[in-house]
Amino acid sequence: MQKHGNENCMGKLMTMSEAIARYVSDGAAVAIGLALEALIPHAAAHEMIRQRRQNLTLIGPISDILFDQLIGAGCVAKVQAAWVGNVSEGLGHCYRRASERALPRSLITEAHSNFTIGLALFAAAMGSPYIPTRSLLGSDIPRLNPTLRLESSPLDDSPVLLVPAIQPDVAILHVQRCDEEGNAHLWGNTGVAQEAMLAARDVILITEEIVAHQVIASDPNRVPGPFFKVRAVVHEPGGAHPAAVQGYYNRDHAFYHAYHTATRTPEGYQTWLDEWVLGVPDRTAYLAKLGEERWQSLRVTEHRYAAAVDYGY
Amino acid sequence: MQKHGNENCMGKLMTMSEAIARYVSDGAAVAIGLALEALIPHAAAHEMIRQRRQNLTLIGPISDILFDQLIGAGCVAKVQAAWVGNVSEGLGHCYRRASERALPRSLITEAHSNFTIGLALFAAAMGSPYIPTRSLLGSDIPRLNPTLRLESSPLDDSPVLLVPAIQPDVAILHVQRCDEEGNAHLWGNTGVAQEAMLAARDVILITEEIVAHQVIASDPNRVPGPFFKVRAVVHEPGGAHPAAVQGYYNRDHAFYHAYHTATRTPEGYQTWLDEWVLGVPDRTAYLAKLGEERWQSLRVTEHRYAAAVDYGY
Amino acid sequence: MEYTARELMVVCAARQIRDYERVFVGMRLPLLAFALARRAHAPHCAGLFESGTLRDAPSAELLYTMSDAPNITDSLWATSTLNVIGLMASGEIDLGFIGGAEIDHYGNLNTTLIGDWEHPTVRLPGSGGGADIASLARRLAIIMPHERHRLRERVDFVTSPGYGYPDAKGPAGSSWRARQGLPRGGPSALITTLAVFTFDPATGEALLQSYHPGSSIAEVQANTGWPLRLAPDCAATVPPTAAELDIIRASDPHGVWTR
Amino acid sequence: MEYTARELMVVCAARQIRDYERVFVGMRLPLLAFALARRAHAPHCAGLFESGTLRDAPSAELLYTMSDAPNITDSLWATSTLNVIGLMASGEIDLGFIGGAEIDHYGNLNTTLIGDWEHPTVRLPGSGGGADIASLARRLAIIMPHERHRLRERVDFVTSPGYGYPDAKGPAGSSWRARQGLPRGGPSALITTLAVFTFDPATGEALLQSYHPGSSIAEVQANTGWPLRLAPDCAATVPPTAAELDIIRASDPHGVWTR
Repeated sequence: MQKHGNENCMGKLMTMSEAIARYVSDGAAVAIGLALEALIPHAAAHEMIRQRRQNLTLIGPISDILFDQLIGAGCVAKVQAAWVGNVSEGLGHCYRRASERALPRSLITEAHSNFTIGLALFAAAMGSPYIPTRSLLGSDIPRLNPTLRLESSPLDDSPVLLVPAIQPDVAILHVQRCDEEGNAHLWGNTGVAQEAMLAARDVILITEEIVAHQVIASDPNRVPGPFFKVRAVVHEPGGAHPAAVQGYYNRDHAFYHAYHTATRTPEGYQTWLDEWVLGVPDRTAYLAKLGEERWQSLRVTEHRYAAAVDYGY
Repeated sequence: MQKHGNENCMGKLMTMSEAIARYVSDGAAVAIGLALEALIPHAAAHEMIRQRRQNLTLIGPISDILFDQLIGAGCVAKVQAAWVGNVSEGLGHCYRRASERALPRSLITEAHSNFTIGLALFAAAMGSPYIPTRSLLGSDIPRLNPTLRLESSPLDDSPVLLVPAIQPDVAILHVQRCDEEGNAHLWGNTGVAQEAMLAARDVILITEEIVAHQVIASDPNRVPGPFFKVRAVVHEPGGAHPAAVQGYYNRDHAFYHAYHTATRTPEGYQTWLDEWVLGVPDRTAYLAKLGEERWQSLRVTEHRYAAAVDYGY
Repeated sequence: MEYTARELMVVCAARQIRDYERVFVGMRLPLLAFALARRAHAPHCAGLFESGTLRDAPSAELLYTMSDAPNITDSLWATSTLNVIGLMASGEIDLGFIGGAEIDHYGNLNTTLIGDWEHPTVRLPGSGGGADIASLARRLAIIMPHERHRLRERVDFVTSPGYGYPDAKGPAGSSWRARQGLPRGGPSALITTLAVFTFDPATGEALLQSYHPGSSIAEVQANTGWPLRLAPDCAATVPPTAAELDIIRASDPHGVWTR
Repeated sequence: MEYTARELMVVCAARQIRDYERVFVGMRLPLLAFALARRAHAPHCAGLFESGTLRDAPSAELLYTMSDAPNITDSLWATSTLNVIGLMASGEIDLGFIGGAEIDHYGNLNTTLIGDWEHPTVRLPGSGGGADIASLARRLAIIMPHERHRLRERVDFVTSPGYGYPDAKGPAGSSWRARQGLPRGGPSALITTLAVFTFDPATGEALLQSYHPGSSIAEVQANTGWPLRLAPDCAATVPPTAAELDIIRASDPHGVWTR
């Protein structure tokens, strides 16, 4: 029987530590980092590392150092992704070490493209077993990823690639604002965030702001998905740093560069992890460590407000 | 070779009469009435009738008297739809006469459900030949609509219904506002409007307001699709009456009732058509005939504005 | 206390809704039932509309269609038809309401055509989202006027699958749905102007669960096109309470849908 | 006039963009090429990003990633990754830019792994949207540093299909793509630090179209892992104009991507 809101009578608002403890178990299939380089729930990933999650499957298009960190910490058994690395710097050193030398552990990659990972999540959201596409025909990716099936279209016998549905156990989304029931507003690039929210069994929302129910209801077109799929709401301002949150703060490019430089060796990665993850209890301490001046330098200074919209009758 | 914006150097802004003359040809497959009971481009349908279009294929979920009018006028050879009638009143008399007695001409119905018509348009938007679903298994609909294919899933041999892609020649969308290049804002229920816009070869936008480019660019998440698919922009305030346009005017329920009563007989339909379509040159005359008092009574009085959103950096 | 048959039907429909459930709401009576359930015994239920809307509270004004502007105002999600029906396809929707022109002994509904497929005597509007709701919701409740020509042994066309028919591979019922590949569901209640039927998933047959006050098993049989099978606890329908009627009349003060 | 190899590559990339075209823009050099084309010879071209963005003008600030906030501000469409790549799948995108770690004689690109599939010596980040762009765009332009170990006779892994390879069923080229079921497309240009290659769709082979000023056919051959075939009109690459360089330097004032 499906989960119901009544499991959440006690309320969905909780700390990051509670949300990860309750809704991300060892071995879980976790969709995270879904809006490409923006809105990446780095604070959630750091808490998974602090809680020493094991054997996770990570699902997402291009995870921009979040997957690399979890892989380096030994939390991950498998990735279902289009790209794993450091977007502005290049390779992900931890992903390389795990894939090439099984350090700190072996890793299975089920390779996708951005399109096929999106189609896989959309298929789950539609209750469809798979979606056929003409993309990746002639690519070796389907030969490396046995879940992708080359078939002929029953309509005209032409070649098609069948992309099977992927249903995450939990999708973790970073949003600009939501209420305590999990009604959220998400804007800017959305990548595959909505598809993942609709595909997942459980949803954890990490939010910059908690707002009144009425704020969300004033603009229902901005809502990524239904509140009743949301199990936990975590109020974590700055929780996406070093990724950008449209209208709140910009990407901290230097942080990605520093990570790239620091993690070239396993020892260097461990030092970085001790400093930025294991050595800080939570995101508040992380931001304090980052420093007020640096944090303020990332805040939005060029404000651009959306034109008025009337939902009246 | 695909159409380019440069065909529209002369500008996309034109009258309804020009837009229908240029982009809706006899025999065209036209997606229209895509946001279910709201935002129905009735003014566009009336112009198609005045221009005596023939052998059209109409594509849409539940057309709420728009399809019934075009069918009664003899413009339609085929409908690909989930429902054809008068939502608040019931049956569509013209649809019945055409289907039961080939009056004024024979009509082919390719029956769909709201889900399968949406999946068919989405498949075209994704460049996928078809999308499999478990809906309608056990229904007689696939036996009445030969385009729907019962197959076994290559993944596990379970039954699936394959919904082939539908690519309209033209999609006609009614929107709240857009600029002269076809950058639009659409809000409220969207039904299958975005899927149809992305699936169609050409797009005609009917808009309540023409606004500055900057108004649209201030809120890119509200845009249903890319300007470069838009061939024509028609500024037609009130163009959706008797359907509702969120934030502009409400549904004129009495008008649907009057249509239902008036069109019980072919003669009654012809009288109605002469009065409301053939007897008026354009939407301005139609609204004048409707009367200022009645029109004002439909306007939004309870204004509800969306909470502010910052797209800054 | 006075009440109309439709008011009783709204009450019976509301009783199908449990607290915390996600309900695919149709128009007219089911919409009033959603409003009643929210305000009575199911304050946490959520309503979804195939037009692309999610609501936790009924709209401020009476609706004639699900896309009416007041139904979007203050809603909790305004999205695509695919996204909301997709939720149902992926098993997230507990209960769906639909109506129909014809229903049969096994809960199969027809909203497509009466008579011969090639030359129908009556062409009906079609499925809309009805066939999707019947295919994909966890439970299905059907609301119809009770007339003998509407409650038939077998419908002319199965638009919205109920429990199918016995065939060479096995009986009607949940097993028929499984044979077709339907992921779940099936009719749980048929609410008419005279009675309430439940269904036996093992055989797919409708069971007379209750007959409305003022009606009788004999009257129901006289207006039903199949030989009735009674539920073990078949009895008179529990009438509306004054509180229930007050809520319904507050939602439809002019009786647009209930008179 | 002084210019860097990367500045010349940006100019060569911009020359691939025709007016009114819809271009799938990557990061770094192609993004600068889009800015240059818009301001020079293609004022009506539109840029799309797989993050879900459509722009008719370059962003106000230099981007490190396509999801950087300034790239969404004042954009013309902010939507899902599926919707924008779907446009390419349905044939609406004229030109796509991608890079790669390795490319071969037939324009096949590798961004997945170097060495043995099971035990790679180098694990690369993967496709991202690259394989989709190579599969679905009407034309493909590839931008890479010119090193002999990167321009190989055959890549270890085909992430993004170019013109494939000759096989029992026929030659490489457009016919190979058709045999695979790809709907269109194929590489039209390979732009490197030393040269520009075009491709012969009949055979799928790369043709040396031009060598950059200061380089030579001999130097290109020395740094290319396959025997060069020259385009009939092979010549020196036309250098950037002062106006082109001014635009590039205005877009990347600190030379983040061009120095």
